Amino acid sequence: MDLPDDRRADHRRRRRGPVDPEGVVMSAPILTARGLVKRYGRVTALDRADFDLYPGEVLAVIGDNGAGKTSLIKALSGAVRPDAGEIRLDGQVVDFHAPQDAREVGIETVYQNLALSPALSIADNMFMGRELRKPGLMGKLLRRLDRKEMERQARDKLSELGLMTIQNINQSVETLSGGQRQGVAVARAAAFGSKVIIMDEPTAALGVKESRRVLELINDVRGRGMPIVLISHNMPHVFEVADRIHVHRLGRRLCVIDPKAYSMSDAVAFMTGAKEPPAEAA
Amino acid sequence: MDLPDDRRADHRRRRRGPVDPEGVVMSAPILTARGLVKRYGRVTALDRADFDLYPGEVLAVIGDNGAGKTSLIKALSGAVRPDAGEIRLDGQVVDFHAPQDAREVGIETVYQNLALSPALSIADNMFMGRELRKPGLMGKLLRRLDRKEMERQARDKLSELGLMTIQNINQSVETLSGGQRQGVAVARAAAFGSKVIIMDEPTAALGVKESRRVLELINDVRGRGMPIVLISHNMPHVFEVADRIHVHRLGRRLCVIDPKAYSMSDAVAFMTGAKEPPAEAA
Amino acid sequence: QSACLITKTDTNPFFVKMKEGAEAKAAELGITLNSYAGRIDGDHESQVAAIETCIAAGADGILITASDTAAIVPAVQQARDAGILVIALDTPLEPIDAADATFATDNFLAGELIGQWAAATLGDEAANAKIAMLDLAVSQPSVGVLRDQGFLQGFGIDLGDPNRWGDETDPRIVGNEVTAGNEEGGRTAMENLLTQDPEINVVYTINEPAAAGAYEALRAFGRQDDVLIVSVDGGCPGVQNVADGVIGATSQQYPLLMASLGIEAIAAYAADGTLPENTPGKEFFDTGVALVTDQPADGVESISVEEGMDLCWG
Amino acid sequence: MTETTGPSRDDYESGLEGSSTDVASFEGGRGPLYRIHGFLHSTPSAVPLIVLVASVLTFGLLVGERFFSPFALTLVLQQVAVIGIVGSAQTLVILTAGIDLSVGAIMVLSSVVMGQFAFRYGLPPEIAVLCGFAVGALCGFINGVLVAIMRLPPFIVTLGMWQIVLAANFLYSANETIRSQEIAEQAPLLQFFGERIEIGGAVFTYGAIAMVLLVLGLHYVLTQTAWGRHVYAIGDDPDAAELSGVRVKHTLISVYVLSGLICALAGWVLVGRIGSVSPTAGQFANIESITAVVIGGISLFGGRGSILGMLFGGLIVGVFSLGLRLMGTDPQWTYLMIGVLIIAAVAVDQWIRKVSS
Amino acid sequence: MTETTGPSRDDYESGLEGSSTDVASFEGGRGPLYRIHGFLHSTPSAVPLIVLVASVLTFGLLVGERFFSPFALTLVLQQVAVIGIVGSAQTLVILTAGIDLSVGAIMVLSSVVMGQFAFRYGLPPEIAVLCGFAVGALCGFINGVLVAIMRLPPFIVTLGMWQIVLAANFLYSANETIRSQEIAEQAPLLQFFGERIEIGGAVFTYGAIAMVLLVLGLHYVLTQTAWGRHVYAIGDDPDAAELSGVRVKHTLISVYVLSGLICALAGWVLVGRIGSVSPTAGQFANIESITAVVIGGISLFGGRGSILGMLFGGLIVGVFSLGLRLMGTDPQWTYLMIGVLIIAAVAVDQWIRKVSS
Ligand SMILES: Nc1ncnc2c1ncn2[C@@H]1O[C@H](COP(=O)(O)OP(=O)(O)OP(=O)(O)O)[C@@H](O)[C@H]1O
Ligand SMILES: Nc1ncnc2c1ncn2[C@@H]1O[C@H](COP(=O)(O)OP(=O)(O)OP(=O)(O)O)[C@@H](O)[C@H]1O
Ligand SMILES: [Mg+2]
Ligand SMILES: [Mg+2]
Repeated sequence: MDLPDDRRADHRRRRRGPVDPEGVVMSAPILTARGLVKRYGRVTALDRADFDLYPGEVLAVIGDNGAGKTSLIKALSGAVRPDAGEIRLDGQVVDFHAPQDAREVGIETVYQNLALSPALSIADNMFMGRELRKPGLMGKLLRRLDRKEMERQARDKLSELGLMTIQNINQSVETLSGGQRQGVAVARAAAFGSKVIIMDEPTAALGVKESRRVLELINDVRGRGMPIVLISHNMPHVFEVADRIHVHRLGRRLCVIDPKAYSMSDAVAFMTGAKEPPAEAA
Repeated sequence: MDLPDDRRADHRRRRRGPVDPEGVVMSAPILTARGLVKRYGRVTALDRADFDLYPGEVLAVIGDNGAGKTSLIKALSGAVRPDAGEIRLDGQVVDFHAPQDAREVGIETVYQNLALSPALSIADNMFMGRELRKPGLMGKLLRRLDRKEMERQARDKLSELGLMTIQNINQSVETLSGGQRQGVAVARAAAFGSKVIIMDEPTAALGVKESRRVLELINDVRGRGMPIVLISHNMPHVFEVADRIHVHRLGRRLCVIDPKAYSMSDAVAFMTGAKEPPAEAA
Repeated sequence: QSACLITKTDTNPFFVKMKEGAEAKAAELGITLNSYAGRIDGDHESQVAAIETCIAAGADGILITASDTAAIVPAVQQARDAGILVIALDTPLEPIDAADATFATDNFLAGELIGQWAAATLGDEAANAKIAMLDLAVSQPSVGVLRDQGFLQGFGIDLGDPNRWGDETDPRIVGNEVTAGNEEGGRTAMENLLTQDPEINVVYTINEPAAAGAYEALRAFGRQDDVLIVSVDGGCPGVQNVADGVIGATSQQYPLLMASLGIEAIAAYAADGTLPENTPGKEFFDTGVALVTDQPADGVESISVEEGMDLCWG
Repeated sequence: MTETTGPSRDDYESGLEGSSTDVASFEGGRGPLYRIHGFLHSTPSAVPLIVLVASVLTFGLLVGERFFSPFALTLVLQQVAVIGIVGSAQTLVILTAGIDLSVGAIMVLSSVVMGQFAFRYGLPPEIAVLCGFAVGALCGFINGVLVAIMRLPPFIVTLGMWQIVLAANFLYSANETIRSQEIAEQAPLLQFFGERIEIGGAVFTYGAIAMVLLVLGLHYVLTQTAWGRHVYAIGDDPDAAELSGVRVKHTLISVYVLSGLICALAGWVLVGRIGSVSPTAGQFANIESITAVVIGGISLFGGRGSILGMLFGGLIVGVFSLGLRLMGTDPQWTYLMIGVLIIAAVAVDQWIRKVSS
Repeated sequence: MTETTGPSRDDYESGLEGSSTDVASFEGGRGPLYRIHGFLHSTPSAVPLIVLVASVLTFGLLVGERFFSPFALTLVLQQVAVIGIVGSAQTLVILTAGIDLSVGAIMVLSSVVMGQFAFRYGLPPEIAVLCGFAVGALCGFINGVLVAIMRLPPFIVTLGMWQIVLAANFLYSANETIRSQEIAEQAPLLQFFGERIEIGGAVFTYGAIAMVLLVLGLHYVLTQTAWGRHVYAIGDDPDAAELSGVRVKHTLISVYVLSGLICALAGWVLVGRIGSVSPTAGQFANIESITAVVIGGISLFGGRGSILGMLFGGLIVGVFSLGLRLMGTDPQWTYLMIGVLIIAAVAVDQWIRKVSS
C-alpha cells in the first residue's frame, strides 16, 4: 500500500479541470443549483441554497448536523423536488421527477440512509434498476437475468473496496453489519456513476481500512475525470481529498473555500458560525 | 470552551478505579463475558469472545467492519441471547431475556441503528419505557403523563449535547437529520445510565461540534465514576478518551491494549491483522 | 348405503331443522348421512365442492338446497351421470327437471299468502298502505325474489319483472332494504325506512329474524302497535313471535318433512331404483305451506298459533 | 509512550471556539396556512372530522330536515354504536401494526355466552355477563400469546381464530336464537344498553353513550399514559421499541386481551340493539370495523392515527348509508356509492395532508 | 498554505500496511443441519411443501383409498384451480406490501362480462373473452393508479373497489345466471377450461393445468427477471427501491394491471369449473386467496416469499377440506379444524425457521 504523501501528490498531479478559485481559468460548472428552497411543514431545510460543481473536481460539502446537506443533495439527485429554485446540468435546466431520472443522466448517489432493500441479496441490490440479462435468446426473449455474472461483478466491486468480511455474496443485506451495508452502497455508486457521483457521508460507519479504500476510490474516480460531491463530517478526510469545500449553514451555502487556503479550524469555525467567512469566499 | 489538553489532563486526574494493566492493583471487573458464541445461520458473529469492563474506566472496542463488535454489545445489553458463554455483572451471572432486563440493572445502550420510534416525538423517545407521571392524583390514579416536564428535560439534555438545530422538540424523530437522531439516542443513554453505558458508534453521523460534545459527555460520565464501553472507528477519538482498548477481530477479543503504551498505528495494525499483538496484551 | 345433505348454510335454524330431520330418518333407515353446507347464503362453490366430494365418496343420493339454482346444474348433472339420485329440497333448480325430484315449499305461494292476509286485514286501508320491503341481499337470490314478488302479488301490486325485486313503481312501496336475513340487518333496514317515511304501516320481511329486528326498530320509534309485520318461515321462535304479537302472520314451511321424505326416497332408490313422484298438477312434490296467525282474515286460509307451534318446522 | 505522542485531538477543533451555543428556538406560526398545517398534522383525527361535518351538511342540504333532525342524527349514532365499539378494539390492534379479523366472531360468541349462560344454565344475568367478558378476554389472550410469544403474524392468527370462534359459536349455540321477549322478562340486564334517554327529538341509547365514553376513555389512555405511548411505539417499530425498553410481549398481550374485552362489551351492546341473542349476528363487523379505522386515518402499518378518527370514520359511513337511503337510492347503488366514498374520503385526507405540508 | 500544513492523513493509518486483502471465502456446508437450514432459508416454499406432503399422507392413512386415489387427488387440484389463479394475483400484490380485496369481485365481473357480451350483445365468444380481460385489466389499472400515483393505502383502495365492482356486477348482470346448457350450445369457448384430460383415474381439467402453468410462469418471472426483482424490492422498502432506481409507480401499476388480468383469467376458468356464468360466485375468493398466500409463507408485509408457496398453501387447504369432508366431519367442525390448521401451519413454519437459524 502506498504511503499517504505519495498518493496525495499523485492525485494532485492527475487532477484535471481548473478548480482553483484564485488560479487559472474556470471551466463551466457541470452541475449548478440556484435558490433551492425546501420546506418540511414548519421546518425549512433549504433556504435559497446555491451549489456549483465543476468538472473533474472533488467538492466537499460540510456543515452542522441538520444544516440541510442531505436535503441539498436529495434535490440534486431527484429524491426530493425542491419547492423553488432551479438545477442545471451542463447548463441545461433539469427537472428530476424521480431518482431514476437523475441516474439515467449519469448522476449516482450514495444516500445517507443507504437505500438498500433489506431482504434482497447484495448482488440484487447492487444491480437494482440495471440488471444484467443473459446473452442470447434467454436474455432477449425470456429476459432472464444473468445471476452468475452479477454476483461475480458484485464480488469484485466489494473486494476492490476491501470489504473482506462478507462471507456470502447471496447474504441478504439485512444480515450485514452497519459498515458492510455502507460498503455495498458505495460500491454500487462507484460502479455505475458516469457523470457525477454524490456521496452522503460514505464513511460514517466504515472502519479505518474501509474508509481508506473509499478515499482511494474517490481519488480513482477523480482520476477518471468524474466529479464527486462528498458530504462528510470527517475534516481530515475532507481536507485530504477535496478540491473545494462548500460550507453549508442554516439551509444555505455560506461560502466555498479552498482547502489549501484555509485551515481545518477555519472551516470548522465557518460551519459552526464561530467566525464569519471572508467576503471573497462567500 | 476548554482547550483540548486542559480537558485531557483534567479527565486523567478525575479518573477513578485502577485501570492500568502494568500499574497498580486492578479492582474486580464490573461486567465480564466469557466464551460468548453467536451464530446467524452460516455466519459466526461471535466466536468464543471474552470481555472485561472495570469500574470507572472508558473501554474502547475497535475492530474491522463485521468483526462482531455490535453482536458483542448486543449480547451484553440483552438485545440478543448468545448461543453459548456467560455474562457476569458485579461477579453475578446474569441472563438477560430482553433489553429491559439489562436496563433495569442500569446498563444503558446506544445502538448502532439507534432504536428510535420514527413516528414518535423526541421527548416520547427519550422517555420510552420510563415515562414521568404527573404528580398527585392525576398521575397515581389516572396514570397521566407529565408531558411538559418530559419535554423540558428532553430539551435540556439535547442542549447539553449542543444539538441546537432542532427546531421543535415535538418533531417526530423521522423528520430529524441523521446526526440529530444519533444525538437523541446518545442523550437518552447519558441521561439514564446508572451502572454502565454502552455506545455503539455514537459519533458516526455527528458533526464536529456534536462529536466533541459526545466526547465531553463521555468524560463527564467517567467523572461520575460510571464505566463506559465505546465502539468507534475513529482512532483519534478512541485514543483520546479510552483508558483501555479492546481489539476485536473475527468474532473474538484479539487483545486489550493500553493507549499509552501503543500507538494508533499499532492498534490499526492489530485490528486489521497486519501485525500480531504482543503476547502480554492478548 | 349413504346419502349427502347439502344446505345453503348450516347456521340458519331452517337448515338446522332440515339436517335434524334427515339425520333422524337416516338413523332410522340405517343410512350413513354426510352433511355439507355453504358458509353463507349464496356460497355456490362450496356446494359444488360438496357434490364432488359426494361423488368421490360414492354416495347413493344427494339432497340439496341450491344457493344458485341455475349454476349448480352442471355439478348436479355430473352426480346424476355417476348414478346418484339428486333431490332438490326447498328450492327448485332451474330448470326444475335438472334434479331427479324436488321436495319444496312453494316460496311464491308462501309470499302470496302473507300478501293476501295483509291486504285483507287492512281492508279498504290497503289502498293507502305504506309498505316497507325488507329483503335478503342485493344479489337477489331466488328465494328472496319469490317471497317478495309473491307478497306483492298477494297484496295486489303490479310486479313489473317478476324475477327481480325493486323495479315496482307502485307508490305504496316506501322502499326496499336488505337485511342479510338477521336481526341486526332487520333493525337497521327498518330504521332507515322509518326515517324515510314514519307512516309505514305494513312490513314485509324475508324471514323471522329480520322481522324480530324490524320489531325492535318499530318499538324504538313507538310504532310497534300500529304496524303489520308479515314474514315467512314458521320456525318455532317465529311462531312464538306471532303469539306474542310481534309478527302478524307468517307462512310456515316444513323443512324437516322435506328432508325425511328425501331420505326415504333415497333409501327406496338405493333399494330398487324407484324414483319419487311429484304432487299432482305441480312440477315438484309440494311439502306444503300454511299461514300461521291468530288474527285470521276473511278469504285467507290459516292455522292458529297452537297448530303452528305443534308443526313448527316439523 | 508519553501523553504527547498520541494525537490526542485534531487541532481543527479549535475552530469550534466561539460557536453559538443557543438552542434553535421554535419558530411561531408563520401565517394561517402554517397554523392549519400544524393543526392537521398534530391532530390526525381532524381530517375525518371535517369530512364528517361536510357530509352531514351536504346530506342536510340534499335531503332536508328528515336527515338534519336531532332524531335522524342520533339514529346514526345508534346504528354506529356496535361498530364503533368493535372499531375501538380494532384500533388498538391496528395501532400495534396488527389486524384483528376475529373481532366480530368474539363479539358474537360473547353475546351468545351471556345469553346461553343466563338461559340454558339459569345463572343470574350479572354472572352470565361476566362470563361473556371472560370468554372475550380468553379469546383475546389466545390471540395475544400467539402473536406476541409465538411471533405469528396477527393477520393469520386472527384469521384462524375467526374461523375457530365462529364455528365454536355455532356449535355451542346450536343456532338457537334467544328471543327479545324472553330476555326482557327473565334477564333484562342483557338489554341494558338498549335503554334510552330522549332529549328533545334526540334519542341516545345507552349503547351509543357507552361507545362515545369508551372512545374518549381509550383516547385518554392512548395519548396520556405510558401504556398508550408503548402501543404506538410497538406499532411504529417493534424492534426499536424492544431495544428502547418497552416490554413488547407484555404490552401486545394486554392489547389483545383488552381488545377481546371490548368485543365482549360490543356483544352486550349488540344484544341491547337487536333485542335478541342471535348467533348469526355481526357477520360484517370485521370489514366494517376495519373500514371505520381506515377512513378514520389510522395507518394499517401501525403507530399512526387517533382513535377519535376511527369514531368519525364509523360515523361517516353511517351518515352516508342513512343519507343515501333517505335520498331513495337503490340498495345496490348505495353499496357502490359507499365504495366510491371510502376511496374518496381517504383521497381527500391524503390530499389535504399533502397540500398543507 | 502548503501541502504539508493540512494534516493530510493521520499517521495511524500506516498500521494498515500489510493487512490481508483476501475476500472472506464462503464457508461450505458444516454438516447436514447447516445444509437443511440453507435449503429452507433459500427456498421459502419448502415448508408449505412439506406440510402439504405430510397432510396428504395423513389423510391417506385416515381416509384410505377414497382419498388416496388419483381421482380424489386430482379433484383437489380442480377444486383449488380458481383459488390458485386468484391467489397468484393476490401474491403479486402482497409481494409489493399491498393487499387486494377486490380480486374476487374482479373475477366475477370479468366472467359476467364474458358471458353477457356473448349472450346479451351476441358478440363472438373470442371477442367477449377479450372484453372480459379488458375489464379485468381496467379494474386493476384503476387500483394501480390509486395506489401508485395517488398513494392511497392498497387495503382501502381495494376495499372500495370490491364494493364498487361487486355492486356494478349485480347491477349489470341483473342477477341473471347464464345457464350451462346455453353456454355449451352457443359459446363453448367460455367453458374451455372445463375440458379435461383423463389419465388412468386422474382427471386434469384445463383449468387446473392453466393454474399450474400460470404459477410456474410467474415463479420464473418473479425470480429470474428484473421486473420480478423490482416487485420484491418495492415490497421490501418502497423508498429504498425508488432511491436505488426502480420506477416504483410504473412497476406498481403493472402489478395491479397484471393482477386484474389474472383475475379475469380466473373468471374464465371459473366459468369452466361451474359451467354457468353466475354473478353470485366467488364471494370467498378474497379470504381464500389470502389464506393460501399466508399459509404459503408469503409475508403480508411484502418482499418475502415464493409464489410456489402460495400454490402449496392453496393445496393444503384443499386437501384438508376434501379430507375432512370425506371423513364425514360436520361442516362447522371442518371450519374449526381449518382455523386450527391455518394457525398450526404458520406456527410450524415459524418454528422450523427458528430452529434451523
Ligand atoms: N422528511 C422530513 N420532514 C421534516 N423535516 C425534515 C425532513 N427531512 C429533513 N428535515 C429537517 O430538515 C433539516 C435539514 O435536514 P438534513 O437531513 O438535510 O440535514 P443534514 O445537513 O444532512 O444533517 P446531518 O449531518 O445530520 O445528516 C433538519 O432540521 C431536519 O429536521
Ligand atoms: N441478524 C443477522 N443475521 C445474519 N448475520 C448477521 C446478523 N447480524 C450480524 N450478522 C453478521 O455477523 C457479523 C458481525 O456483525 P456485527 O454487526 O456484529 O459487526 P460489527 O463489528 O458491529 O461491524 P460494523 O463496524 O460494520 O458495525 C457480520 O458478518 C454480519 O454479517
Ligand atoms: Mg444528512
Ligand atoms: Mg456494528
